[in-house]
Amino acid sequence: MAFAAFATTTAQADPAPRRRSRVALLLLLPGILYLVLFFLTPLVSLLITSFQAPAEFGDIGQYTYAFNWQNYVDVVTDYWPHIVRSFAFALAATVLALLFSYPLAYFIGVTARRWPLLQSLMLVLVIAPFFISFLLRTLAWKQLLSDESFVVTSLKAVSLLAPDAHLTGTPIAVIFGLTYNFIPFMTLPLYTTLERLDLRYLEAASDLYAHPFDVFRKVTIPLSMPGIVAGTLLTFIPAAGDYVNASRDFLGGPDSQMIGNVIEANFLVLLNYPAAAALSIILMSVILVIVGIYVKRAGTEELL
Amino acid sequence: STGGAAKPSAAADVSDSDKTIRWDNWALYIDVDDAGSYPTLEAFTAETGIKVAYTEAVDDNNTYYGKVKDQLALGKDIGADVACLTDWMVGRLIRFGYTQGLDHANIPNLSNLVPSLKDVDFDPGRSMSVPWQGGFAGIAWNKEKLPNGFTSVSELWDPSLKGRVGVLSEMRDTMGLIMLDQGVDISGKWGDSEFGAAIDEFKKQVANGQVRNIKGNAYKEDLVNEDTLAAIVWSGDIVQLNAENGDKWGFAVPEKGGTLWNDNFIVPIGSPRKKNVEKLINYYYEPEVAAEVAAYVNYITPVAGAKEAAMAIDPELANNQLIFPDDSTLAKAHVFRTLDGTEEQKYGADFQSILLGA
Amino acid sequence: MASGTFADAGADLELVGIQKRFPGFTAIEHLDLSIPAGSFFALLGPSGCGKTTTLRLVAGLEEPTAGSILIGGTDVTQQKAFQRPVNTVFQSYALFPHMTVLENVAFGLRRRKIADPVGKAHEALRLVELDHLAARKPQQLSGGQQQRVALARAIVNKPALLLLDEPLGALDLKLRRQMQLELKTIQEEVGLTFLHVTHDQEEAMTMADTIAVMNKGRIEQMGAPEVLYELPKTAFVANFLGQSNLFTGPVIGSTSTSITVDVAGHRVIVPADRAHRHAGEVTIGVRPEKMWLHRKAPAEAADRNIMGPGRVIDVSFSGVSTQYLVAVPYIGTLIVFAQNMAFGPVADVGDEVWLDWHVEHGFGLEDEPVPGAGPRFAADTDTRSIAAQRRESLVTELEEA
Amino acid sequence: MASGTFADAGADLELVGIQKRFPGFTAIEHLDLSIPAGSFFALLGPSGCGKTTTLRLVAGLEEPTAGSILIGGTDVTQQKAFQRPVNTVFQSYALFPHMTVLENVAFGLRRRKIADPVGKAHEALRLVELDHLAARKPQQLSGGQQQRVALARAIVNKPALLLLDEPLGALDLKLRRQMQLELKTIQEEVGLTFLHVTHDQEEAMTMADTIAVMNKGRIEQMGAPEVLYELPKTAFVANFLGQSNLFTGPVIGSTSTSITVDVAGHRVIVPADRAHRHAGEVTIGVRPEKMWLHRKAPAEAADRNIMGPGRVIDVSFSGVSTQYLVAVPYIGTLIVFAQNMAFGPVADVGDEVWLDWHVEHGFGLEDEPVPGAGPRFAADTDTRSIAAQRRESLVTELEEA
Amino acid sequence: MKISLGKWLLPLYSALALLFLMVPIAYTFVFSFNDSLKSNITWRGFTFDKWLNVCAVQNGAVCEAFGNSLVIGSVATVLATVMGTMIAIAIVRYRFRFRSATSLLLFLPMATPEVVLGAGLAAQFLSLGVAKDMTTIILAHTMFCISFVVVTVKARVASLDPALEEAGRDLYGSSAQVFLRVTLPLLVPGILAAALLSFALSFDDFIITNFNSGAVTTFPKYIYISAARGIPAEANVIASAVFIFALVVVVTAQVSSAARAKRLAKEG
Ligand SMILES: Nc1ncnc2c1ncn2[C@@H]1O[C@H](COP(=O)(O)OP(=O)(O)OP(=O)(O)O)[C@@H](O)[C@H]1O
Ligand SMILES: Nc1ncnc2c1ncn2[C@@H]1O[C@H](COP(=O)(O)OP(=O)(O)OP(=O)(O)O)[C@@H](O)[C@H]1O
Ligand SMILES: NCCCCNCCCN
Ligand SMILES: [Mg+2]
Ligand SMILES: [Mg+2]
Repeated sequence: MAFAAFATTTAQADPAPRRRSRVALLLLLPGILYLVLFFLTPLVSLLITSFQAPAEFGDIGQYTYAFNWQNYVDVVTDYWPHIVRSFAFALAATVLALLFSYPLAYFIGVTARRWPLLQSLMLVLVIAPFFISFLLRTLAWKQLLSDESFVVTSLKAVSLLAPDAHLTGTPIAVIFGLTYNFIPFMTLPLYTTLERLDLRYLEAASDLYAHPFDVFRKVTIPLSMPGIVAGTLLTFIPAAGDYVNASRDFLGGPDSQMIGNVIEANFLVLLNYPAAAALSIILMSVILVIVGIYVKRAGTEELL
Repeated sequence: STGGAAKPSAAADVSDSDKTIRWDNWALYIDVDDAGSYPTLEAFTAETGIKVAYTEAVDDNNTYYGKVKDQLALGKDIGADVACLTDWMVGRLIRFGYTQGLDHANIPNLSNLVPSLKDVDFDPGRSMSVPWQGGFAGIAWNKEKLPNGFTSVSELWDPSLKGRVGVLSEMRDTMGLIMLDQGVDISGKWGDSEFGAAIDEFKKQVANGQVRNIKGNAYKEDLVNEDTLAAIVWSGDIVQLNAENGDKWGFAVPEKGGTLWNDNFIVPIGSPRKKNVEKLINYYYEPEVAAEVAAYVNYITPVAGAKEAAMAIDPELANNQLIFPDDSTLAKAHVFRTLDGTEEQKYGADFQSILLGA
Repeated sequence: MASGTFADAGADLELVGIQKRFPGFTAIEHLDLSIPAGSFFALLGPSGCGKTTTLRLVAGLEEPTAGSILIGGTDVTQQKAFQRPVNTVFQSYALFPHMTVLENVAFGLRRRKIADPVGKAHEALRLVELDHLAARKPQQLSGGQQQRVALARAIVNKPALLLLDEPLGALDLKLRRQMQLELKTIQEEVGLTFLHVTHDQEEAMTMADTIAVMNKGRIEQMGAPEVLYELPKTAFVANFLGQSNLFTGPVIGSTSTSITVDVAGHRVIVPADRAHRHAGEVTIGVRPEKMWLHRKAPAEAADRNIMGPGRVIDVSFSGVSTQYLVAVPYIGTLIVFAQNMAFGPVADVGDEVWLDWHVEHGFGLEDEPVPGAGPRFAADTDTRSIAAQRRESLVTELEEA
Repeated sequence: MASGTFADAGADLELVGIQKRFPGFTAIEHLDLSIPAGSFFALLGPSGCGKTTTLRLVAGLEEPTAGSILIGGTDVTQQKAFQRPVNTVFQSYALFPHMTVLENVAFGLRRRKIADPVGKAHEALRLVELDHLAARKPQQLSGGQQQRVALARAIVNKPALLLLDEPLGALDLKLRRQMQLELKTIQEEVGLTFLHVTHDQEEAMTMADTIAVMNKGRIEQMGAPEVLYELPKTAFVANFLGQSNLFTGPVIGSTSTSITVDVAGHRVIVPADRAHRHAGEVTIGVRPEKMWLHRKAPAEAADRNIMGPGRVIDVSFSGVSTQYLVAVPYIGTLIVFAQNMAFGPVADVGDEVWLDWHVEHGFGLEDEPVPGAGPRFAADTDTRSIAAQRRESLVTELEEA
Repeated sequence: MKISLGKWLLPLYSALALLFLMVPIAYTFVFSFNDSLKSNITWRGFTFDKWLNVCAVQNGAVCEAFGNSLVIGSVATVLATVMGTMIAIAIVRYRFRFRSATSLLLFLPMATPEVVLGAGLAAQFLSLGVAKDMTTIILAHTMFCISFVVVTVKARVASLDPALEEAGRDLYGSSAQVFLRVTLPLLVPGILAAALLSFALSFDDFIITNFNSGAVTTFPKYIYISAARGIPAEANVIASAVFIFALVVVVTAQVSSAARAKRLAKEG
């Protein structure tokens, strides 16, 4: 009996009979068609746009169809620091969010199991930021981290911050904002795996002479890998493409602009659509490559 | 991904049946009372029965344009029947056919437009645009922290202000002020080398962290929370901020000159309420109304006769150099010359690349 | 034990006055237990009686509310699980799903930095004949194979004390018997102390040197399997460890060597040294295989108790033996086993039969007399397995989420 | 059967030439089976032999690759599961977790629009003595209770044929025995045809009228429990259904009534009508409980086969009986059971003993002779439970994805 | 040394971490009571006004934006949940060709940064000459919600014991009945979770909305635009109200289900 209960929580039985795939087709059709129409085709038109060239006698923002490879070369030459910076910021935010979230998720998912009410209450608080607009939260931080704020003056008072230094408009603030905003995306998947973590494995490890630290390193971490992978991806991907935190109207400054800001500026201000499209394609490709390698190496390919 | 798309055509007018106007404008650009309502607008509604939804939707010409351009290109409604944008941007909109021709017959008060603004290169004969307010870009500073004040842009680059200086994302104002500081006549003939020199200076100040941030009208928030202590700003805003926050800031047009500009009413191509807008323009061209707005916003009114009307309200007002500049003040103010499409693209990109920190 | 050495031999285990309370539930009332080194000790009892809890206390996975635990004479009550010279084969195996079989087995060795963990792990796997699957992940093994890996993973550490929590529960009978033999062999080979938890009485009896029968957090009786079986002290033991025919009645006579009980008019004699109570209402019993079935009334004899006539109401063949249910008026239904030493049943349903058994084979319980059999399905209403409980709590949790 | 009527009585089931192939695996080679109406039929076999598959084919949850299925004479091969007059008690119970116990039981009645589903469901719950828990959700029941609900849910539909897939697999021995009794009683009461799948031979033997022993997708032997037990046809049956002592040797003489086999020098006689092969190398056997243990060489007798001397190498007490392992030179280890009709073992480890058995009790297999015993753990290397296989295929799938 | 720091460290940390997560929320809440004029960044005194007259400011622009967000969120949620659930069932329960291509197609939107999604779709609408309004926002939101629905529901479908559906069929349920009475009810928690997630994602989306909204203002877009000139305290009011509403709903649900569980435990 115990065994049966155990089996159902880990691997699930093989899917039911694979019957007539006509039903499958009917089930898939609307959604897939939808995605083709509103995801795939835009992506293709973005690809086409990325090769356009300025119209010969055109005004600002006017382009014609061409096969202009140069766009890619240009944007990389102009904006490679932003590309690097975006991934660096996203990486930093991901790592920070992971470090922040893991103990919290562990507490909610494992320690608090005995108190379901506390558990769900804490969970609510973790997802609470979702209910207050992402932008409002960020603006709140902008004020809370402004030069004359309690935070900055205190940091200066204890010499953790140089007297002429500041937080808003710097990479630190942007990374901070990214971290803060994506913490729920990190905590939730971690929580889901940790909540299902079978404590018997931990007991078995400590029975086999593993020091609590070894138990954590050798058993808890590997077993929560699916959550770690899901959480890091759900943080890293949107963070790399984010432009709100780094926006100069939010937490960013000129030296902390990310690729999202560049794409936005090219799309909306400079009206350089090919450049924006080329950057989008580059961003997406790099992310896909990173995700591919990461997921392969982490050995959790069952993302979807 | 617009090719040389065909110019859109204007929407059918429903003004006679639909007595509303949606007006997009900059922050700090209209009179407001303590309850948060707009006295002149309320009077307008009382007079004409037309209700006005006034939105401070414009923070920066470029971002505003970015937001509405696709709709404009399709000739669709952009969510506003009238918007007030700066000369050069109005020029672009007119070039692209994104604005509706104004029926001067519906705006008899247009005769009150000051003569110097009656004919502008981007809109000869004012067939598409009518000035709303004008102003200077100059320097503002936090008087509590920096009691000495500023007379030149170079003073902003003082190391003691590192990271506490703000500049505008409006290229023509920020670059204009720097070029003027470098001795360039921005209304005259200048080219890549002059612009390049100014860009280099600007780039240096951004790169070394002197400039804290580069913003549109949102710069005022930074001044208020004191992230910036001195900034390149728009004239009238400071007076309004002072009114709200207790005379905290000083303002000056630099000795070597500031920029002078106008923001203009335009009716976007997709708006079906041009006639209502024409009534609105006509209303604001009443000298008394213009004076009332000017008295509040402290920008230069383009309405002749407003000064006299202001006299009637408060004689001191008529001497306010921000509203009714005299020749000596105007001598320091310069209009940034009109750029052609190629220049606009190039200089815009140069400037933007600094905003992006590239 | 965190050093790099092995235990040379099994150690003895002593539980002194152990009590364990969970919030809202006392799983163990008061437990004293002493297991000599090198023995194979079985803890037997129904689901929910506290077997797993006892084991977890010994392993250090649970802290006792009161009492102390000594292993090889050392008080380990304050030691953490990873410090105790004890290994467990878990009820659910708990093989690490992210490691290969080999790495699972080598885990404990690596933790203690014992030389050549891989070599030793292979050796242990060879012992359970699974070395060819060393590179697999646990999910890729059958239940029986997983069980053997769990065994190898524990044994490879040569613990002074090996705890086995129903390690055979998931196996089918055939495999189970094989594994029992195997376990016993391994225990004899390595000479460790085994503490084996089970609810299968046959398993306990065939494997263990000593059995303790647990019920509701207490030990009801403890001793060698034969002793427990032949001379159960309580009705619970008499019925849990095999089946029994129990009778209740007043003692109507007693000598120094025997007592006589009146069971609904039948005079039944029980040896005095096999009866725990010698006066008043007592419950006495006899094992079904000790009873003889007669087609005619057997002759009265001083050394035999006779019952009957009764009627056979069920005959059920189970291979080795045949079970007869005999209804005797005023007494109830009795069970008789007869080994199938010949073909076909001795009696058929409906036959009138007499039963008798040697006086020597009767026993008298220590219990207050029990009134007849309980309701048909009484067994599982108050004892519930942890698995079911866990599931339940999981469900409530889910509903709350 | 989608109409609103009940089956009046059990129907008979016939499987004709059934074959079932899964992608890459043939679960059932060729199966012919006929179960008379009203009988309690047990399908017995090791894990993975195809029992569940057979059941699913009958229930209509799986389509046969070849062959046809007849219920009550009607070919139902093409019918969908919900159209067949068949109900199943699933191995995992498969109670609907989102419905109360009552709604679970009423489910089938409602689907068929049978009048008063609630009343009938209560009635069925009363039959399994769980009516007081009608309002609970399945997760709030213990394993045994869930099992009974599953039973009620099937029985309430009065199906012509009730399929039971190891419904007792999850219960502990005590409860299991109770439930066996219960099931048997219910079957007799309602008179339905039961097809019961199990891998517990004792369960099959005590409950079923007829047993079919399955191995690797084929039926090895089928018949009444006693017949199967007393006269197994193959070594598999001889060992799966209880234990056997098997010997191999050439036939060195035969009469019309018996054959004589030379087993490592011992002459062993088997009745001709109990031997399936009468010439060449043959495997013969005898059950351990049919053997007698002697401390002295018994006198030669025409009707007894004698083996020995041998030495007792293990004595294990299991309550009702004691098992002796006796090593006989050149022959191997033999198993002998002796019912504990007295206290203490008949012989001790190390004793020299002789064994004999009545010629009538021997049997001769149909198999090609098997060479000695296999490796110690052979049993589960080729038969593996679906669960493990499913998990495995899942793992490969994941790896591929 | 029985008093281990370890026992207290984790709970303490968790409490502090949650406190940290609450900081900007508390800030937003507090400043919803600020008697602010135009910009709401310096404290000017306490007032209930903004709560009492949320829709008064700017002709109710805040409220209109909020209403738009609700409508968009609801419609997109329904669309995405229906289509996503269908896909999830198909993926788990059926084997079909292009299965891995389908999985990839579902994964891609999640691996694509929002700017790219937003910009691509905007470019597409423009070149097709589709004007942007509520519909385009809904189309965009539905698109990025589908994948999240699939992931969430898929997990539920996969953990559904196929034996339950088989039991349904065995008990005379036709395919449709089994789906309606067994499969669907069992999927409900997963579907609800997916719908909730969709709604949250849509309600809080800014980047994609910004590219595809035309003249329509959603709540986040309203905030973005106002960020430049100063967020009115009314926005804080709405955000705080949404937060409190959600909190109350979730907590009530928790408490009542805990009470129910306790009651059942007592009965049992
Ligand atoms: N953490 C716990 N909290 C509360 N009660 C518990 C806990 N763990 C066990 N129990 C209870 O203690 C009793 C003994 O449980 P234990 O696991 O020792 O039983 P068991 O004899 O091993 O049963 P099984 O044969 O089913 O494994 C049970 O009634 C169980 O419900
Ligand atoms: N869907 C399937 N695809 C491939 N092989 C299968 C499938 N279902 C069952 N099998 C295989 O068919 C064989 C028979 O399986 P079945 O479930 O009938 O065994 P069983 O006798 O019921 O075993 P157990 O006692 O473990 O329940 C097994 O080897 C199993 O792996
Ligand atoms: N607060 C009103 C500011 C108006 C600024 N208009 C833009 C001028 C650009 N030169
Ligand atoms: Mg247990
Ligand atoms: Mg099976």
